[in-house]
Amino acid sequence: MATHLPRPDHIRDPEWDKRPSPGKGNLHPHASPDDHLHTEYYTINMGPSHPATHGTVRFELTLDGETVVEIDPHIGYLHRGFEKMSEVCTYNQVLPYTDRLNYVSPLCNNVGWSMTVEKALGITTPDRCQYIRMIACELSRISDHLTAVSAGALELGGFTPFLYGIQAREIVWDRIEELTGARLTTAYTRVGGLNADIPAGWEESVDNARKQVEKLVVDVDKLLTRNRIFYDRMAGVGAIAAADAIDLGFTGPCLRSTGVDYDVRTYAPYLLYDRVEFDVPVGTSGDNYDRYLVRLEEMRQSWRIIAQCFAQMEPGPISVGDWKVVLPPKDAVYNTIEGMIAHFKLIMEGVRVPSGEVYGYVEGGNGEVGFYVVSDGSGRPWRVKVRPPCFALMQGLRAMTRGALLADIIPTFDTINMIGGEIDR
Amino acid sequence: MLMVILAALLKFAAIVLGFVMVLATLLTLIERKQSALMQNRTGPNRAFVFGKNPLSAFVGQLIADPVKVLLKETFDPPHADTWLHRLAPGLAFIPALLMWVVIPFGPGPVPGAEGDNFFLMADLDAGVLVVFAIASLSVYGSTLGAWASRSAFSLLGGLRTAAQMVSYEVTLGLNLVGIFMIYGSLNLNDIIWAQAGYDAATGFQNAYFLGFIPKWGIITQPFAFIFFLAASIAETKRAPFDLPEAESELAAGYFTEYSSMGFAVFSLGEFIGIVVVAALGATMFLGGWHIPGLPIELTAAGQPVIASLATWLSVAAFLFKVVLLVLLQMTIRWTLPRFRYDQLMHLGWVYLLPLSLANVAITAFVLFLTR
Amino acid sequence: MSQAVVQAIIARFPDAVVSSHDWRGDDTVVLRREHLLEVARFLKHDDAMQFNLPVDVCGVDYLGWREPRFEVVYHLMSLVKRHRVRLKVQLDEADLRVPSLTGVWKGVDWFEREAWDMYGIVFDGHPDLRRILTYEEFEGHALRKDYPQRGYQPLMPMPTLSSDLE
Amino acid sequence: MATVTVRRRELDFWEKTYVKEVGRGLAITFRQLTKNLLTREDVATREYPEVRRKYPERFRGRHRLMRREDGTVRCVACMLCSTACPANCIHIVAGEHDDDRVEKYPVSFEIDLLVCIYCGFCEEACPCDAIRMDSGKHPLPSFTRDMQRIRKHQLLEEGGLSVAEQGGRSK
Amino acid sequence: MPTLKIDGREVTVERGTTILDAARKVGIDIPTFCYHPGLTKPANCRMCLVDTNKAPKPTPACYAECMDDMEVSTQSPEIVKTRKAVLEFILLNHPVDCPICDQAGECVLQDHYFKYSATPSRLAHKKVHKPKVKRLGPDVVLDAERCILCTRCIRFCDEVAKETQLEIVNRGEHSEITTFPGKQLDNPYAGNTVDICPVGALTSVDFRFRTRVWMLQSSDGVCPECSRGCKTRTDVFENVPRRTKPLHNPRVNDWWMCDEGRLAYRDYQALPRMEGPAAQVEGKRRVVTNVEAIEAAALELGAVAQRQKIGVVATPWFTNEDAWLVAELLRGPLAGARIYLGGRADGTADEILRMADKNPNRAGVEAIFEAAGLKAAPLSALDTAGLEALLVFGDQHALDEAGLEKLERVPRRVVVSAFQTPLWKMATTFLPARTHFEKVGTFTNFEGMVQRLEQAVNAAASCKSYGYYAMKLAELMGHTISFVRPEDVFAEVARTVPGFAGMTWQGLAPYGMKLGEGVAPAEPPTLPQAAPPAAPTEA
Repeated sequence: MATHLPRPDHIRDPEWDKRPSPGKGNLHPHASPDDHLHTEYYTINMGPSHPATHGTVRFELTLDGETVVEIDPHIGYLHRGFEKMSEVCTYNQVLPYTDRLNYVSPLCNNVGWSMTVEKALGITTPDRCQYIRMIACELSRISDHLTAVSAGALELGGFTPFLYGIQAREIVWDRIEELTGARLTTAYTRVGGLNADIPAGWEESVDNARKQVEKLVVDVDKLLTRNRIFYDRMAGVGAIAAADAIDLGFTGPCLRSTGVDYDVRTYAPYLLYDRVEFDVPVGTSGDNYDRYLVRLEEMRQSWRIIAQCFAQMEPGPISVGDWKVVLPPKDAVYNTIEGMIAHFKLIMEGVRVPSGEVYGYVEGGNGEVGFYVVSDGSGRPWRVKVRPPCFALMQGLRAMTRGALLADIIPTFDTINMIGGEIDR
Repeated sequence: MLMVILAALLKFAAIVLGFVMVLATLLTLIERKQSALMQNRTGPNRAFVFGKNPLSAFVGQLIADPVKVLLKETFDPPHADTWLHRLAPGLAFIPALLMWVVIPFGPGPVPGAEGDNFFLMADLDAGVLVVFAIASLSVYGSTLGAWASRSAFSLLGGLRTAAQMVSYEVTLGLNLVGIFMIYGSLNLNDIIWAQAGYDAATGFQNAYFLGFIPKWGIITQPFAFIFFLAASIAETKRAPFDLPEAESELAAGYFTEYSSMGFAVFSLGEFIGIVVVAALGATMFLGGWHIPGLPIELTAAGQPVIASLATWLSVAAFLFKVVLLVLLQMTIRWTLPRFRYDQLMHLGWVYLLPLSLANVAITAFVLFLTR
Repeated sequence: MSQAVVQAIIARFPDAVVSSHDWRGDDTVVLRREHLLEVARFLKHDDAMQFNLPVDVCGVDYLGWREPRFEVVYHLMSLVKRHRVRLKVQLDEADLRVPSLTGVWKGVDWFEREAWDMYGIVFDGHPDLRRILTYEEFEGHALRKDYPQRGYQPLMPMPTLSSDLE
Repeated sequence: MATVTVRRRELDFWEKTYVKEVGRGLAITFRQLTKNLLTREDVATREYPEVRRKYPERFRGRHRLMRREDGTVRCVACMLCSTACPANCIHIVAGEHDDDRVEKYPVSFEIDLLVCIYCGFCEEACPCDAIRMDSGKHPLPSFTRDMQRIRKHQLLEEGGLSVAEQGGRSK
Repeated sequence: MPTLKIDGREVTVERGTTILDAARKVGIDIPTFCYHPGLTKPANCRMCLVDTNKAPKPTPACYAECMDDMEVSTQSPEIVKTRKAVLEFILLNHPVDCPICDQAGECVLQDHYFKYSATPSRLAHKKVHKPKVKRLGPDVVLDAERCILCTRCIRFCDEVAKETQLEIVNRGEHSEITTFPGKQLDNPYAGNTVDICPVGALTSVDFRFRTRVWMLQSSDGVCPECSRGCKTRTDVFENVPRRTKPLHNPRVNDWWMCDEGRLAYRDYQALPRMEGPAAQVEGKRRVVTNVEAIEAAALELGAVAQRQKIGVVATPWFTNEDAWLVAELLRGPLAGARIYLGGRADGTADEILRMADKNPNRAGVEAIFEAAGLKAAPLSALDTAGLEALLVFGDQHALDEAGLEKLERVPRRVVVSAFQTPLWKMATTFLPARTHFEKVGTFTNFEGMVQRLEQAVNAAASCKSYGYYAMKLAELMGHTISFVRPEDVFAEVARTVPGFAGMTWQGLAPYGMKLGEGVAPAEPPTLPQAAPPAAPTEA
């Protein structure tokens, strides 16, 4: 660590619990590294319009020179009332809105939502559907991690690795577009199945994408990983201990970077994750560098999973055949009154979910994406609560950056990978 | 006297406007094109002026950029000190131009001989010191602009600028000490002649090591060159030392609140600064206008045709070296991430400064042994 | 599967539990408000429980469906034992207070702020109960069922559509 | 399935001097620079209006309304699309057709593209193959909001013939 | 009193009760098509078949009466299969018409198929074609292909409307509904056939293709077109009423309403609405703000020193709450004014539902005025001689030219109305009012049934209810009454008007209460102390 400034131990701050509620003049007694100097704190607003606060967030920073004395993140700038809107939408109509939660890995959200509703319905989708969902999820995860890694490079001034990463993400998104018809606003899954089967020749297309992406990721890796400037900016910065991370509700790569191997895919295998081989990368110190390395490794594991899914997949139906859940085939709709009625009922009223409450969760790009759904038995949810992984991560930002330098907020905030759409809903 | 001043002014105008300004303007575009190609992009190619071809787009872009910048609204932040706010870009810009007065573009008469170097505006014995004297002024522009903007981010940027430039100027200067010691002069013109193998005492001799390696500063002072390069990038506030304007932290640092011409002048000043340090580097470490293998006597004497041909070739060589260094700087800028503020200071004071001092000491020791 | 957790809670705190169910495999315990804090501490610190990961906290409004009107729902998980549980506390509209669990899990901090913001549920003992997704000037609590789908706010004045005597 | 710890080495001496990694980085960027000067193989950007990407078959673009074999619009104004639309961007006014076999047709059919989220639910909901999103065209920019409300005739201009059998009548 | 078991649940019912009714009593739903509680039971659709231990074959639940020791099963595999078969049979020749069928969304066939079958079609042949758009009468269109021949419409005409106009012709799969030769489905209750048609065979010309039913927002109301006060539902789309349907109220209208009331909503859209308050500014009538107009009205009325020189025209279109607030105004600041009760002229009446009095709330207004000690003369006795100011509520007054002329002779004319009528033209101060679609309140029908009215449509901000204006005028003239919600006013009505005693706002749901039906008050009703007439204000 190349730093000459005394750095407070931000692994565990014993004063945390005794801390008075933040307000000007109520600052942490040990926050200033230069107590012997007479310095005045000053407050600046970083964001909501600031190059680094992508996703629109505002940090209310109290600084001592360049040292962060107190950081108070203000979220909500992207609050769209997703949960309120969901209450008047049918279960399928909520789906396009889930695209906009974590908008760099929309398919994970799609799958999570559909699976939650399916859990409430008590149905299981056919194997082929599950394999395709897994592929979709993993592609999404790759695009998410590419975004996090390359945007991190950009924020540290590395414009070139950023563009290499984005170029790789474009390639992944093009494959997603071939599958779903849109790069980002996928709206691909449906309750009880999928919108469509994989297109012809897509397997090959994904394989080509893998080769191109891996080539670009190697360049990014070479440009960043062992570079001392990058290393110094990342290593030891924004570190958090495993116990604190868990206590703060961390999940996903950020929790794994601390050494905890919690991954929904292995802890509670959903879809068919128990039929594929993959490793869960974990870090050791929970700092930014570990989060970066974990993400790089997870991308490799995702490609592994995708390859296995393609190998194991067999032809078959992609939806449960029940007309009370999924729309009848178009031919039946056009030409028989039976299909037409089922079609009408599903569009007008939506899938009727039995009265009750479920919590469905999947491993999203940032960790556990949960949907808590309360159903009153009608075609529209009574209450939808999203459990966005970066909500918990963002409340950890304070623990991770207090006492650090202004510039350290940037990589830490980036490796948290806050997604405005998800955190603000 | 009047004639001398007039001639100097004309020379200044010709060189600065004809070369520096053009190069700096070109650089704004070249940098974009170059970075684009490095990043698998195409870069600007839309502003066609005559026909749809790359050259047309290139020229068009050169015209479009200033036009666009000029047409932007000039914005003074509320509560800012308007006059200082408007003055600051000029303060940052002019020193960068002034530094050119002591940099020789081409060969003149042999040191000690009669006559002026046509390619040099002011042949000063303390040339390098002038460069430093003027360079240290440019920090005022940045800090003043930052302070006058009345913005927290600007102020932080301004403070960083001051600290960074003060710190790295020391290193920058120290790394040239070795050169002075080896070539025995502070006069830039003399240093180039010395690199070309001219010895004031003995005339032309011992021009090359091993018969083909020129006695340039980069050969005699390799570490100093690397340190100089690092320090010079830091001086021009370019990545990876672009802390003062660190985009992701401080929006745009000291010129966050600038728009229109103020912004343009700041960034043009920055590009001129790049050319200046590249020219300084070329002069100090790459033998200035010296072309290895081309006997330098040719420029000084003999037939006028050959002499002028050799002279102009040398000028071209100098420009080539400058451009090369500029491109190197830009490649570095687009390759590396940015330091953190404390790391930058650490690097400057803990590594570069002692190493530079050591370099000076070793150089002195070696010189002591060899002479 | 982990019905054991529910049984353990019922066995340990017979007075605390109002009801429990495990619909679709989600183990749920409805607790009395007074016992929430001790159950939470038990769940976190007991060796057989070890619920160390606070997954989610949210409010639910049952206006026009059930009584009492509000519920606070906690989702907890144990990374050690790999089990999950859902705790619920039912709240009456007149007395919308529940003890804050920030002293047990730091991670519920923002989630509780969100529940306050969206439903107006007061978490007693929360160190910093401010609005989080909406802004300070926001009137009302947006996710309540009686907050209109198209609500208007003082900072965003729009025509009022009331059926009041006018 | 296993848990692997990510490889994390301290920097070695040469890496610590910056020089090695700077050199390696410069090598990569310089390689791309020269390569892109010579070929356009790696260049990811496209010169948009002239060179257009071929959209995949499933691409959801601007909507279009399909025609019957006699050229009339297939849409019967059942409004399932506007029902399924999560964004409420489809506005249809139905009218009674003189022809008894058609009975109902859309007098006006407007889609507000500024509101549309391109989810494709309208296409999925259409019970008579009338609305499709496979035009392969982007929504275009415009100077007024009103121009983004595309009308029936605009939707029909894009539309082709649909021969999907419908109503079971031919059987 | 037979006791039987339905799906294992024991129930004791009156002798003669059908299995269907018994099942619904214990909350078991048996699907039906042809059965309608207000009509006779032909048991021809076979949808309600249930298994009983009293018959070897499935029994139609809508027709079979309960017997002792009966064990009924509505969910046995046999019945599930039977229902699927019935549905398949009914759908066999049903056209693929949902997209163009107005019934989609409230179609019993759709509901039952989706709930009880949801299996694909096995039809391999052509469907039978029948006439598609066949006008049966002025407001009813028949699509014979969609008809499932439940005969509800035929029975309705015969049994309720008492005019035999419909019949079935042809046999087997060619059967279809038609009118008797030379007849039309034109009885004044014909619209009800559309309501009771379980499928989209009968559709209303008025509503046809206007909008889709699942997009409508409904609110309960009371039909104001005659003093019967049928309970209705107003269906609104995009803030415009699209249709009116009768709701079941056994105490007023059973399941029915007349076409006159059904289609009246169109008249309110056809009439030009007046939303701008107007007042005299410097001798000319200008559009002003609401507050300014109310102040102007208060000045005009206040300028008349002698209250006897003020004439007030009340309207039986007041809700009870309006009437009470107006009564407060008339009892307080305008005490002594000459009061007339206007309203529409009498129209046709019949034995079924329609009443001659075409106003919704005459009984209520009269009761409230009486309780307030006000005496209202009929508008036919209008005498404006000597009046210096006039306050006219409402727009639908039976006023001829002469009557209008009489009104116009009064120098100050304050008019409160919703539409552009001759009254609006002659007003010196005009206050825009709300229509009954835009109000919350209660109406009292001719028998004294008090029923609640929900707001169906959002009004323009400038339009207020009559009661609001009365309240504000009274306030400006020195008698402060302050209420926010109509519920609160109703509570006052219940407290102070004898007939309403004991009624509560909640207690009015769902079928309303009759005057005098509430519990008698513990203490005699006391009217709030009325303020003495305010001193005349300088105009």
